[in-house]
Amino acid sequence: MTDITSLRPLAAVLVSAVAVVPILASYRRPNLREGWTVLAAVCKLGLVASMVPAALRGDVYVTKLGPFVPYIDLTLRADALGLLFALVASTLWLVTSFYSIGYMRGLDEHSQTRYFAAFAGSVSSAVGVAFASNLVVLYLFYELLTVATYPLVAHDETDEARAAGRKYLAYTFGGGVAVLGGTLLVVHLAGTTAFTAGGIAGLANSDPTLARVAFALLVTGFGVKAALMPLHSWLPDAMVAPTPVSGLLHAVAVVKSGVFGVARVLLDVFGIDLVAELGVGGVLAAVAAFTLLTASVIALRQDNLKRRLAFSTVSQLSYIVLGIAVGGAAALGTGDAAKWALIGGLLHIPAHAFMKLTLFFCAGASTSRLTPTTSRTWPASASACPSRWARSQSPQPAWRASRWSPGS
Amino acid sequence: MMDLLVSRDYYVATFLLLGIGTYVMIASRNLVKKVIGMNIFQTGIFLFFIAAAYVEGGNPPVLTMDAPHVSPLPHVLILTAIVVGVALTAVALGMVVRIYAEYGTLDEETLQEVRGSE
Amino acid sequence: MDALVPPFLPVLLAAVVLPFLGRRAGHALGVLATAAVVPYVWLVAEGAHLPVSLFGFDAVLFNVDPFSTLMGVIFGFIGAVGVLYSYASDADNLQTAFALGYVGTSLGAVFGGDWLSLVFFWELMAVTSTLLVWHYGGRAVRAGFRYAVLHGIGGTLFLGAIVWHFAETGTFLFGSVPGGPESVGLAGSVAPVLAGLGVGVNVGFIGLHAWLPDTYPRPHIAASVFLCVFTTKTGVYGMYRVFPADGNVAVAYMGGAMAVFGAVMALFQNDMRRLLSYHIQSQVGYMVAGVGIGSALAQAGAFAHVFNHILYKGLLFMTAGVVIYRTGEESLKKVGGLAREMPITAGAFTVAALSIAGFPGFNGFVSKGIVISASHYDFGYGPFSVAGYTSLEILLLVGGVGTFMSFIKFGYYAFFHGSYDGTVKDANRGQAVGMVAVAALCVLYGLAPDALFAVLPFDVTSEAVVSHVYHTYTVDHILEGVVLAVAGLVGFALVKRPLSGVKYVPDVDDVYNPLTFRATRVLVVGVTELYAAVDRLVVRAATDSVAVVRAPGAPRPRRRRGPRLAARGHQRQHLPRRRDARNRRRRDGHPLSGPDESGSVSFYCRRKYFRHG
Amino acid sequence: MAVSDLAALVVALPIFGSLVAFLAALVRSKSGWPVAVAATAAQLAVTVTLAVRAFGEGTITYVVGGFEAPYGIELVVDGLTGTMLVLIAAVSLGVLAYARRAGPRSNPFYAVFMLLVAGLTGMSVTADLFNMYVFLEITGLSAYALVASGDRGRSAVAALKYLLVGTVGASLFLLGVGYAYIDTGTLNMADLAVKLAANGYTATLTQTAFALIVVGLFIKVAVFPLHTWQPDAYAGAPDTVSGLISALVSTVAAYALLRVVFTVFGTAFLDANPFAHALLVGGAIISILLGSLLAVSQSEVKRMLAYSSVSQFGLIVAAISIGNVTALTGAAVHLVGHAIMKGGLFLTAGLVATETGARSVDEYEGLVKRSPVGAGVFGVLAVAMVGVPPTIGFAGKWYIAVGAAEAGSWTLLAVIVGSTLLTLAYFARLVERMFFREPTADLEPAVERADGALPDGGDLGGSDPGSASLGMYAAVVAAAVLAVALGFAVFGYGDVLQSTIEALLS
Repeated sequence: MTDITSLRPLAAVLVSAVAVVPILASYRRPNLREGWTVLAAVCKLGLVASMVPAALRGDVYVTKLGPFVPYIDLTLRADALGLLFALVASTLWLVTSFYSIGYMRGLDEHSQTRYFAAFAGSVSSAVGVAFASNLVVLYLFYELLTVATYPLVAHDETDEARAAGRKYLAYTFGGGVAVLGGTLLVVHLAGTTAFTAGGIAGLANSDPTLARVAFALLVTGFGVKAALMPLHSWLPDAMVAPTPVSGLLHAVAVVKSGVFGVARVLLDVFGIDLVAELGVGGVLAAVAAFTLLTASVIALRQDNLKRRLAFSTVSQLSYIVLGIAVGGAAALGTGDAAKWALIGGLLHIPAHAFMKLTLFFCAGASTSRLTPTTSRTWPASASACPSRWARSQSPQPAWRASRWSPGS
Repeated sequence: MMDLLVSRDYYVATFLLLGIGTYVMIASRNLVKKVIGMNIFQTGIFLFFIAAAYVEGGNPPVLTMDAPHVSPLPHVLILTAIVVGVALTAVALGMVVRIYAEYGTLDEETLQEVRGSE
Repeated sequence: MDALVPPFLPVLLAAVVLPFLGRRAGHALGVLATAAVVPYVWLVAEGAHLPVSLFGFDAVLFNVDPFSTLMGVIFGFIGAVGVLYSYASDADNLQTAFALGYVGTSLGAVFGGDWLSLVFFWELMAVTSTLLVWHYGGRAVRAGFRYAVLHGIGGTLFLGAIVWHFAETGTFLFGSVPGGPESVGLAGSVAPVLAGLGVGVNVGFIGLHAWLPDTYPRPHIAASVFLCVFTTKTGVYGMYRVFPADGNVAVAYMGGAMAVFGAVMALFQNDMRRLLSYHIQSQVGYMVAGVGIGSALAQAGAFAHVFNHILYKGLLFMTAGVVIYRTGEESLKKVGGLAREMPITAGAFTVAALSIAGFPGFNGFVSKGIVISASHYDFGYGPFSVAGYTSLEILLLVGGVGTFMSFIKFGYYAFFHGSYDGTVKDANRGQAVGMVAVAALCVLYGLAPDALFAVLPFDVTSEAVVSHVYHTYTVDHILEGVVLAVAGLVGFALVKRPLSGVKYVPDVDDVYNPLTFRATRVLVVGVTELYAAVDRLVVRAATDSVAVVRAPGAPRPRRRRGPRLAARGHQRQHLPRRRDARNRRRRDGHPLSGPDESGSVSFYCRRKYFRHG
Repeated sequence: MAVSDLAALVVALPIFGSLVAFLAALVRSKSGWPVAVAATAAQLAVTVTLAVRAFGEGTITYVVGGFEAPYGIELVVDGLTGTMLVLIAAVSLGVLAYARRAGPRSNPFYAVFMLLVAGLTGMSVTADLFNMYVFLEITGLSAYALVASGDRGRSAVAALKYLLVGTVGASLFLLGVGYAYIDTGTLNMADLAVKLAANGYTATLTQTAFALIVVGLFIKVAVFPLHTWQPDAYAGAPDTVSGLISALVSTVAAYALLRVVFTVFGTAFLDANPFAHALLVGGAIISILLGSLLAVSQSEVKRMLAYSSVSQFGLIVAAISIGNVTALTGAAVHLVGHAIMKGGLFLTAGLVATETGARSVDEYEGLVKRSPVGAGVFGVLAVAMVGVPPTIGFAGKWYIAVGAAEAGSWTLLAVIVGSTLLTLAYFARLVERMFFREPTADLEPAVERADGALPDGGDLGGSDPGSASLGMYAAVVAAAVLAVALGFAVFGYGDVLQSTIEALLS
C-alpha cells in the first residue's frame, strides 16, 4: 500500500463547499443556481470516482495540509473505507440533486437558495468525514455537518420544524461534545489520533479504564448520529425536513457519518483486538441489538410515513453497528467470523443507503402529488399513483402490510 | 492582642477605612454617597502604603537628613494613586451630574423605578 | 464440463422479459424456457457443478446430483404445463412472470450446491410466491401477508441454522460437493433443530401448516397450480439436505402425523382448493416420513412421491381450477353433476384422485408403497404397533384411508352427485392439453414403475442399494391398495351424512392469528408507550430546567400543549397564504386530526404518539 | 532607534495620538477620526514589528529613563506581549473603521479612545506591578468615560456602576501590590518572583498579596460572581464602545492575571498553595457554568453577549489554573479568538440595530431577511463561539482541553468540553430566530446620533439613517473571516509561542 500525495481528496471535499458561493450568489436565477448544484455534484462524483482505481489497487490518495493543532495533522486520506462512504454519498448526491430540484419546485418551497447551499455544505462535510485521517479532522467535519444540516431540518420554519431543529442541535452537539472528550482522552493516552489499521499502538499499552472511558465517549458521540438508542430521538423528529433531506442526509450522509465514526473508532483507533480485550465490543453489540429490535417495533406504530422510515433507519443503522461491534467482540474468537461480521456491517452502509433513499424518494413523490403522508391513506394513493406505490413496495415488500388481523 | 492592635494602629485604621468605604458604597442609596464611599476606600489604601513606608524613628527621605529614612517609594506611588483617585472621582461626579440631568434623581431606588419604564 | 449455465437463469430471464411481450408470445416463451430445463438437467452429467463466489463466500450455483436432477426434471415439466395452463386460464403476463420467477428461484434452490445459495433462493421463493398471491388482490392480499410473515420466520430460522453451521465448519458448501466439509447435513446440535423448524414451515409441519389452506385457495386458479408444487416440495428437498444421512425419528413421526392430520382436515372442507391444500400437507407427510426414516429405500420413496405428487396434485389443482373457471363457484356445495358436462375434466380428476389415493395402477400407488414399505422394514416399531405393522406404517395407512374418503367426497359432490343446472363448457383446449398430458404421465408411471425408478436417486430394485428390494405389483400390495379404497368408500358412506352438517372446522391459525395480533399489539403499544413516556419525561425535564433558568420562581405551565397550539394559531396570521395552506395540510395529515381517525382500520393510530418538542 | 525603544514607543504613540486628537479639535472639528486612524495604523505597524522581533529574537527589554531594574520601570515584550499588542492595535483599527459611521463622533471620544489603547498597551508591556496598576486605572478611566459616551442616561448609570466596581477591583489589586511590596521591597515582576521564592511561598503576606491581586483582577476580568458591572456596561455603552471594550478590556485584564500569576508567583506557588489553585479552578468552573446559564436567560442581545463573555473568560481562567504549556497557549489563542469573535459580535449587534433597530432576542426574528449581512456574520461568529472546528473558537478550546487532559484535571476537562453545549444553548436561540422565523414586529431603525441632521455626506454608504457604512460592514465581515481563518494559523502560532510560555513557566 503506497500513499499518493495528491490534492484530489481535498478537491473532492471542497468542490461542493466552494459551490455554496455561486449558489448563494445566483439566488435570483433558480436555473443557474440549480445548474451550479448539478455541476458541483458531477464534479464531486467524478473526483471521488477517480480515486477508486487506486483504492482497488490498495493505494491511498493523501492530501497533507500541515499541522492543525498539537499532535494533529490536517490530512485527508482517501482509503478504501473512506472511499466507500464518499462514493455512496457523492453518487446519491447527484441523484438527489435532480430529485431536489423537482421536489422543491413542485412544492413551490420557500428559501430554496438556502436549501441548496446548505445541502452542498452538508455533502461537503460528509465527504470530509469520509476522508478524515484522524479523529480531530473527523470531529471537524462531524461538527460542520451538524451546522450545515441544521438549516435543512428547520427549513419549514414551523414550530414543529424549529423544535426539531433545536432537538437536532442539542443531540448532535451533545454527541460532538462526547466525541471531543473522547478524542482528547485518546490524545492524552496515545499522543496521536491518526487512524492506523489495526489500532493506534499507544492505546493498547495505556490505562484500560481510561481507554474504556475514551471508547465509551467516542462511541456515544458517534452513536448520536448513528441513532443508537436511546440517542435516536432526534432522527424521527428531523423528518419534518423536506423529503430529499430526509432521504439523503438522514438516511445516508448524516447517520452514516455516525456509523462511519463508530467504524473508524473500532477499526482504526482502537483496533478490533483491543476492543475485544477491553470487552467493550460486546456491550456495543448489545446496545445495537436492542436498538435494532426496539426501533423496528416502534416503527410498526408510526403512521407518518417518514417517521416510520426514520425508525426503520434507526433499526437498520444498528445492523451496521452490530456488524462492526460483533467484529470487535469476536476478534479473539475463531477464524473468519470477525472479518465476516465487519464486511457485512460495512456492506450494509451502501446497501441501506440505496434502499432507504429509494423509499424516501417514493414517500416524497407521493407527498408532492398526494396530500397526506400517513401510511393508512396509501391504499388510496396506490390507485392514484400506482407506479410510485409499486416502486415503494418493491424494496421492502412487507412494510405496508404491517397488520395482522384475525381470520381475514 | 491589644498590644498588637495598638502597635499596628495605622493598619487598624486602614482596614477600618476600607470597611467604612465598602459599607458606604454598598449600603448608601445616594449615588454621590457611593462615590464618597469609594473615596474613603481608596484613602484606606493610601494610608496602608504610607504606613508601610514608616520606619521606627525614621527621618523623611531627604539626603541631607540622617538615616534611617522612611522608605520613599510608597510615597511616590501613593502620589500617583491619589492623582488617579482624583481623576476617578471627577469622572464619577461627571456621570452623577449626567444621571441627575437625565433622570432628575440621585436615589438608587428611584432611579431603578424611573429606568424600569425606559 | 465448463461453461455450465444454471437452469434457473433462462427461466428468470424469461420472467423478466415476459411482461413486455404479447400474451401469446410471452407464454410461449415461458413454456419454452421451463420445458427446456427438463432435457437440459437430464442430460447434464451427475457431479457437474459450477463453483462461484456469492457475497465473497464459496458457493456452488449448479450442483447436479440425483436428487437435484429429479427435482429439476419435474419442476421444469410442471412449470411448462403450468404456463400453458395459465395461458389457457386467462392469467395476465405479469402474473405468469411472477410465476416464472417463482419457478426460477425454486430451481435455483434445488440446484444450489451450498447452504448459502439454497437459503438465498429459498427466501426469494417466499418473495416471488408472495407476489404471485398478492397479484390477485382482494382477499389474497391479507392471506399473502400472513404467508409472507410465516415464511419470513421460517426462512430466518433456516438462515440462523445455516449461520450456525458456518460458524461450526467455516464453509457453506454441502458435504457432497468437491471442497465441501467432511460431514453432511448441518453441523452442531442447534442448527438441525433450527433448520427442522424453519424447513418445517415450508413443508407444513402440524402447527406450522396453517398458511397452506389459508393461502392456496385464494389467488388466481393458475397461480394455485404453481403454488401447490414448488414451496412444499422444495421444503422436502431441504429437509433431505438437513437430514441426509440417517433421517430423524421425530421428523418421521411428524410426517406420519401430517399424513393423518391433513387427510382428516381435508375431509371437513367444502372449498375445493382448500380441501386440496390440506391434502398437500397430508401427502407431504409421506415424503417427510420418508426423509425422516432416512434409509435409501425411504429416501427413494420420498422423492418418488415428490415426483408423483407434483404430477397429480398439479393435475388436481388444474381440474379444480377448470371447475372454478367455468362455474365461478369454489364450494363443493354449489356444484354437482359436472361429470356429464365436463367429461375431460372429470376424467382427469378421476385419474388424479386415484393416483393421490394410491390406487393400484396409478403412480401414487408406486411411490406411496415405497414409503410404506420403508416404514415397515427400515423403521422401529414405535409405541403403538399392531400385528407387525409399525406405528409409522399405521399412521401412513390411516392417512391413505382418509385420502380415499376425501377424494371420494370431492369427486362425488363435484362430478357425480346431483345434476348441474344449465350447461357448462368443458376445459378449453389449452387446459385440456395440460391436464391430459399430466394425467397420461400419472397412468404411465403407475403402469410402468420402472420408468419412475430410473429417475430415483437410489435403485429400489437393487439389493445392493436398499435394505428391502421393492416390487410394485405384489399381491399384498395390490390387496393393500384395494382394501384402503374399500375402507375409504365404506368410511365415506358412513360419515357422509354427519359430514354434511359440519360447517367449519377450526384450525391452529384460529388460535395463533388472534394471539399474534394481540401479542404484537401488546408489544408494540408497550414499547412505544414506554418510550414515549421516557421521552416526555426527558423533554419536560429539559424544558422545565430551561424555564427555571430563564425565569426563576415564575409559575410554569405543566402542560405545554395549550399555549403552544395557541401560539401556532397566532403565528399563522403572519404567514403568507401559501405556507399557511401547507401547514394546515400537514396538520390534517396527522393521525389525530384527519377524517380517517374514525378508526375502523387499525390500532396503530388511535392515539397520539411522541408528539413533543 | 533601537528595537527596544519601540517598546516605549507603543505606549507613547497612543498617548500622543490622544493629545493630538484632542488638540486638533481646537483647529478643526472633524479631525478626530483621521488622527485616530493614523495613530492606530502607526501603532499597528510598530506593534507588528515588535511582535515579529519578539517572536524571532526573543524577549525585548526596555528600561525607562535608564534606571536599571529592579529600581527603574522595565518594559518587557515577549511573544505573549507581542500578541496582545498586535491584537489591541488591530482591533482598535477595526473598531475605528466601524466608528466612522456608528459614532459617537466627537473628538473627545477619539481622544479617550486613544487613551484606552494606551492604557491597554501599557498594561501589556509593563514589567512593573505598580506601573501595571497605573495603566489599569488609565484603562479603567477611559473605559468608564467611553461607556458613558452614549447619549442616553442608561450609559451614565452603567458607567457609574462600572466605575465603582472597577475602582474597587483596581484598589484591591493595589492593596495586593502593597502586600507584595511589603514582603519583598520591590515592584519589578522578575525581581519579585525571585524574592517571593526566597521568602517561601507559604508566607502569609505572599498568600494575601496573591489573593488580593487575583480577586482584584477577577473583578476586571468579570469572573463570576464579580461580573456584575459587565452586562450593564456592555449593554449600556454605545455599540462601538461595547465592541471595543468587550474585545480588549477584559482580555488585557486576563492577560495581566496570567502575567502576574506566572511571572510573579509562578507555578511553584500554585503547587504550594492549594487554596490559590482552588481559587482559580473554582472561579473558572463557576464562571463557565453560571455565565452560560445567565446568558440563556437574557432577552437583550448585548446583555446575552456580555454574559457569554463571563463564561468564555472562565475558560481562560481555567487555562491559567491548569498552568501547562498547552493550556497557556490555549489561553493566548482564546484571548485573541474571543477578542475577535466577541468584538465582532458586538459590532454586528450594533450593525443590526443600525439597520433594523432590533436589539432584543425576540426582535431578531427573521433577521436574515432584513439584514442578511448582519445575520450571516452573526451566524458565523456564533458558530465560532460555540467552538465548531476549524474556527479559532475551537482551536482555543482544544488547546485548553488538551492541557487539562495532560494535567489530568478531569473535572475541568469535562466542564471545558461541556461548555460547548452551554454556549450552544444561548446562541442556538438567536440563530433559530434569525434564520427560521418570520419577522413579527415592525421596528424602526435606531438612529443613535446626537443631532437629527444627516451626517457628513462624504460617507461611503448611503445617507439614509438606517443604513450602515462600508466601514461597518468591513469590520464585521473581517471579524467573521478572521474567526474562521485564524483557526488554521493556530498551530504555527502555538509553535512560535512555545518558547515564551516555557520561559514563563520556568
